[in-house]
Amino acid sequence: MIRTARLPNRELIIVFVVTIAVFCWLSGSFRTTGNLENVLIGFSHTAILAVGQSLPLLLGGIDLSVGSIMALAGMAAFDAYIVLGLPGWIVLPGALVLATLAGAVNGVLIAKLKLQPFIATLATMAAYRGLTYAISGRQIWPEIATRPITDPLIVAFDDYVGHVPYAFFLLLIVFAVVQLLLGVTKFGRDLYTIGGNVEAARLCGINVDRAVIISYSISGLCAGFAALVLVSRMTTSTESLGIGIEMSAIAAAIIGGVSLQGGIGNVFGPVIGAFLLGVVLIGLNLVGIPTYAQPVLTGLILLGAVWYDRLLVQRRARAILAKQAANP
Amino acid sequence: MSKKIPAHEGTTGTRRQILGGFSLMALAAGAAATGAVGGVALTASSGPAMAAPSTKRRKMVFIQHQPHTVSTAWSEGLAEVFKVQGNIDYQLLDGQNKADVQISLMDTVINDKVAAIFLQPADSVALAPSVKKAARAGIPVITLNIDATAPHAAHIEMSHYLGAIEIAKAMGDKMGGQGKVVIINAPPGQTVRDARTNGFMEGLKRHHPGIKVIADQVADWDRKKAQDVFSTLLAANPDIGGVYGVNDSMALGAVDVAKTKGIIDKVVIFGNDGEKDALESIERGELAGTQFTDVFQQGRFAAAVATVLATGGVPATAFAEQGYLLMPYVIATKETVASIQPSQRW
Amino acid sequence: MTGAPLLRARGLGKTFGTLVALADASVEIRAGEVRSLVGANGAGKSTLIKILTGAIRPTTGEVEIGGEIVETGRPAEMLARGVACIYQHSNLAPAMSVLDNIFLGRQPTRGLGLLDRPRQRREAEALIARYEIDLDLDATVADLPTVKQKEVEIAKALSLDAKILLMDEPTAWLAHEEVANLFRTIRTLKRNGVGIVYISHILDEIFEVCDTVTVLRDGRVVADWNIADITRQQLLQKFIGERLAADAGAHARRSRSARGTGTVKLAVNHLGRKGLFEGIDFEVYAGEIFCITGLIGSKRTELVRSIFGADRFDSGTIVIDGTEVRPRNPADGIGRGVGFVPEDRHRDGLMLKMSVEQNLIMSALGDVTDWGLMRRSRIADMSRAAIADLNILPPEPHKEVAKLSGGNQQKVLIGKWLQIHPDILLLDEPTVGVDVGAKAEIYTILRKLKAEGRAILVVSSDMEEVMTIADRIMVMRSGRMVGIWDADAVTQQEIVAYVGGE
Amino acid sequence: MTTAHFSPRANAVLAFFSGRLLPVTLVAICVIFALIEPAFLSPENLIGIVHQVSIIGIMAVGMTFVIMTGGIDLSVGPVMAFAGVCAAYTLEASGGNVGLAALAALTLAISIGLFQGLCVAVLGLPSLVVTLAGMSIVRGTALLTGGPDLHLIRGPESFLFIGSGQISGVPFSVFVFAAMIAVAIFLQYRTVFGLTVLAVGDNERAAYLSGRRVRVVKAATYVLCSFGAGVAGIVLASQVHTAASTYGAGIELDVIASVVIGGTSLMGGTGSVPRTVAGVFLIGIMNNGLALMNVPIEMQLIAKGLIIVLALALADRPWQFSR
Repeated sequence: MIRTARLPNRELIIVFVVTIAVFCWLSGSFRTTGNLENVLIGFSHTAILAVGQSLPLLLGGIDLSVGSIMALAGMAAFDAYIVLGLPGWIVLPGALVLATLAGAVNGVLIAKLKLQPFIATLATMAAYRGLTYAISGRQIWPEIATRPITDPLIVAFDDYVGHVPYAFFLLLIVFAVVQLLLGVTKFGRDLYTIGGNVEAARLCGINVDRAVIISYSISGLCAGFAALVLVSRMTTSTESLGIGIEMSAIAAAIIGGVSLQGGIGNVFGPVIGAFLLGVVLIGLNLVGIPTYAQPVLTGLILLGAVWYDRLLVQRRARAILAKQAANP
Repeated sequence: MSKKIPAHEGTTGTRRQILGGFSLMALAAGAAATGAVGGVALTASSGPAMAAPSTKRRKMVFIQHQPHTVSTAWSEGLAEVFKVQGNIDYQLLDGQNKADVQISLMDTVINDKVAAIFLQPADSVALAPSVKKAARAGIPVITLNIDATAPHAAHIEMSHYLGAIEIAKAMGDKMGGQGKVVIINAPPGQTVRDARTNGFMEGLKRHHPGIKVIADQVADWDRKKAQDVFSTLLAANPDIGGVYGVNDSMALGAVDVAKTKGIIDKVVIFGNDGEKDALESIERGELAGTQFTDVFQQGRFAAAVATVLATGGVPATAFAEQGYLLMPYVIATKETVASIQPSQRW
Repeated sequence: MTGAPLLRARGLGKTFGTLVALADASVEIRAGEVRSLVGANGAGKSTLIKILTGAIRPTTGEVEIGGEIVETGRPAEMLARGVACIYQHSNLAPAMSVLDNIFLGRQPTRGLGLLDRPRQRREAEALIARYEIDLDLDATVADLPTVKQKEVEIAKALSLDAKILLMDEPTAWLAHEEVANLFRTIRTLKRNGVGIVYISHILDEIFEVCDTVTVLRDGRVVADWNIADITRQQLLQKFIGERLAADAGAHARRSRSARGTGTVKLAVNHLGRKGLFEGIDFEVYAGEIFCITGLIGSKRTELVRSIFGADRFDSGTIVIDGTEVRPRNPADGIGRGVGFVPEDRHRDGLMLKMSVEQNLIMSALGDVTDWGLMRRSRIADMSRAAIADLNILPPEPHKEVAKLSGGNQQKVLIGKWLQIHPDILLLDEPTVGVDVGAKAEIYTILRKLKAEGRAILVVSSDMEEVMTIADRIMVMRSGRMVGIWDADAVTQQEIVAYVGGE
Repeated sequence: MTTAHFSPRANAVLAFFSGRLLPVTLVAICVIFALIEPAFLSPENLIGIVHQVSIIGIMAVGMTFVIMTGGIDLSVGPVMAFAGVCAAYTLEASGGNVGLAALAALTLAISIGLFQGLCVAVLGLPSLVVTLAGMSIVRGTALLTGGPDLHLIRGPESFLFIGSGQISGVPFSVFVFAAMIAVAIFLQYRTVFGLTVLAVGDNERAAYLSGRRVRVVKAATYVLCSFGAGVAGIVLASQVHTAASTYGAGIELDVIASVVIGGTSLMGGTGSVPRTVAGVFLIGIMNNGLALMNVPIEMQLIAKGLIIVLALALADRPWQFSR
């Protein structure tokens, strides 16, 4: 398990720490507890999404619909609380169930209708966004659009214990559960097997369809959590929630060492990847880099990260070759 | 979405009265246009503040919604003033069209203890908690065009809602009170869109109940998509008499199509925003009209307000009442467009 | 010797659209029996195996295990009833550990789906100890050499405590020693009452290890014998037809021509690549077949790839037609008239989703194009001629290669290289996974090329093959050459001894 | 994997439709739209559809080659925008030299494609990450050089003709699209390049061992894709008389969707330009028909999702052979 789920991604952590150190050195505002709070609360939801996204990626798939699922879950929560006046303890699980179901639909399309994950989730990305517009209480009753959500349970994720936001604890729980799922359960082994060699998985009796559906459901559930974190921070939800966020989640997962080919990776890397992206965004702002130069730097960092990763892989392959040669 | 606009609800004139304190700032900003303001705390402290330029360097940031001509013009207006003052480090930050990014940027600049924040919120409610947080940190927040639902230092806008009502009236007048109208709209999820759409519908209801909106299609703020949508709508409804493009780009997309099809004289097309290209189109007699405000000026106002707040010793916690600065706007049509000076065009 | 029937399949049939893959096949497997399943490629062996593993559902017929009719088409069901399979192609998850791969899909758990890792390790250790398999349980499969990966597959199947074990060409990628190990294992399993279905194209193996043989032809069972009752010739006749069978035997020692025309076509001097091979010296003459044999892992493939230009080399020289060359990439090699038929046709050889025609012209595009533009009539001529020459079936140039049988795929692969009219043709295991009939055809092609005066270098692990076609034989061991012999001057036993390093 | 059980006759019928399902779906959708809204079939609207899809189509044709090799290019949106801005600048600087403007824009686009192609083909980096980074870098660079403003293009007429002009009632951009299709079909079916693209997507190792210049061809597909984006950028700038660095946000998904709906697998090795064109039209007709009937945006999005799922679920079904 340690071998395949290679827990601490050493190189990534080094890059992460160095990045933080550089920004701490460059900016006084960066090395404050306030900034720590900002990083933790500002990117916990991205990290949760990245953890969720890792499962489809491990299967060799992809989930483009997470942003739309977020919007759907967020709008459902908004409607349930503002329009229907339901209490938080119903709204929260309700939104999560909806998000999970939306993810499950992705899974069914992929497993049962044999659609390519990219196109299946692209289709649901449009459909869920449409559904969000359709159910939007903000559109139907414009007069309530500006009413904030005040239920203490729903807005709790915006609170802190010391300097650590609840949202971060939620991330820790999601991370721990998914990491355990991958590391110590048969289901986790099955996921890696399917991602590594789907035919082998099928032939050794793994229920591939079920694993696919469960993985996309978990991805949907994570999108639900991410939506709730944002809803709690915004005290409302908007129809445009989560547009384009799938790319951040995928980028975080890939930086975190999850292979697009499937079968390789863990969920610790994606969490670091998400916070790395966050630290870069905040750091560049605090250092005073002009706003339009930031995407250029972010892109170069991404490119540098995969290139470095590639070098390591090649070095490792050479080492194996050398070992084999020395010990035939 | 309707907004409370104290004392000015119902006035439909293009020029508005101005409160004394603001004329100073307006002058400082080198502008002669007029504004209207509601609120107390601002005016009380504005005068002396201008007289005491400080040598201390301060940082002010503008968090825009997304890269766009309007926010760029604001930014230019802001930068122009700060350049004159010489002691402000001004930074533009991009919200990437995402509320969550804006929230994170708000957190970042609050932590950076900036002297003032200019904010063009993606959503009125969504950014309210961040605005509150800034208030707790004693940082004045000045919202541009879209208000936040939490109280903050000041809000400067060209009323989209009222403007859209007037556009509906002007369009209806030109169409003779009847006919078919289509709206080329933005996708849901942005406050501006809702304000303009609701205002337009309200305007038709109020002034021209005989006009029917036969289609409302989304073109993503985009001129090319607006072209596609309008040419498609024309195929099904050759007798469309009016088009409301929720921004100028989309209205100009409709103009492109109408010109190609040779029906530019038969369709009354209105836009919103008042960007340079739209004004020129009006002068050429293509676009029927748009809602114009001097966006540079809006930026200068914002800069002036911020300077007062940052240097004048008004604690942010004291903003029990929020300052409203309503930008004067013109419904620019062929008749009125000449009154807009080249220096005001953006 | 054999016990009660474990599995009875009755009247199995499978059609894909209009194609009949299997028609009315019945087979019975008894405890402690090793049943060989033979037939030409496309005879229905794979379909039958797939039905028995639950990978596909038969159109007609039923399968009975332990007296119960079982639901077909569900791998999990078949596994649960003790039917396991070792496939010809790898069925491992490369990024996972050996330990996980052995228990792929059935890791022991302690309820709630939680893994029981200590138990898993205990069971795996016991298993590899019992069958004397040398494996590092914590290694990642992707890091292992091919041979070790095959051992993981065997351990995986053995770990099932299977009652019925299906083996689809298990020795295709194994070296001689390991074949012997495998046979020992098979005998152990037999003693324990396991029923085994053994598919192989190598007759020696069938006669060595099997008890009974079922012959399939065109989707039907045409014979069901005890091995003891039949001769090799009878078996050959039954599944490839009388004429081909006669050919296959007769050609064996005809027309050897060591050093061919006497002109050196390719000379390799002291060739070496760090960590892989070194000090390789040999010449290949025009008009001869030069075979390199040795254990898998003796770096024969690496050597040939370096000669072709697919990989670099560090020391020594390659001389073609008297000129020293240093091919930097395959295109370079091809430009010098060198062709290379790789060992793994699916991984390195063919574009499976593309047509026969497209594959055939892939290396010779220069001949069918002008200024990079395709010349349709020349392409059609080329492919039509190649299909006819090589007897590729069905003779349809636009057929997807994936839909051809293994033998015909191999003919397409060789055909591709014939289009460049190579002076030097390198072939790496040219008949692996190919049935006896197609093998004979491939040998005929090679002999024809030899007669045309081309220099042919064949890498092969199949001793029968080496002895059949070689004019001269070189043996490699651990990246070094052991020696070169004229084929007439050496026996198979001697070569095997050199290969093994005795 | 289960295989559907059908009578031989039903199988034959299905065999006919599988592979032709996309055209069949297209026709079916057209019939439905025409029944609901007869104006759909008016020549004006039909020409309108071709005009509307031409920009996406031009890019999708280029993208087809990248996807056929098993890669993907996410950066087409920013490249399109940057090329437009570049054209606008050159027009202004050169006093309206259209040839120079087009040359500058296309050179820029091709250089970006070459850079990304080299990262993928030579450094061996995953194309998704390279072009994701490229998307960010190109957008940022465009914003830095062009600012977020709208750059008005007032002339010359010959430039505006590219996107807005008509030749006997047919918009010029349609001819550009048609030319792009013709060139791409020629490339795919008549040149070594086209065959090699498929070979690389099908089996890169085998293509290399067959002596094909795999790296060159792979890099070239990215150049071709960026070239398509560059052409699209010029057409767009001309069509809307404006260039802006912010154009084309999210357009990459429309482009990729067109290609994939056409039946080109993201795994590479299959696909064709004609199928991509069919995919482009499926999406274009859907957009057109739904707008024509004034279907509200929420229903449009839901319908789009459903149509894509249905079309592909039927088309991707293994009717005959279980895999």
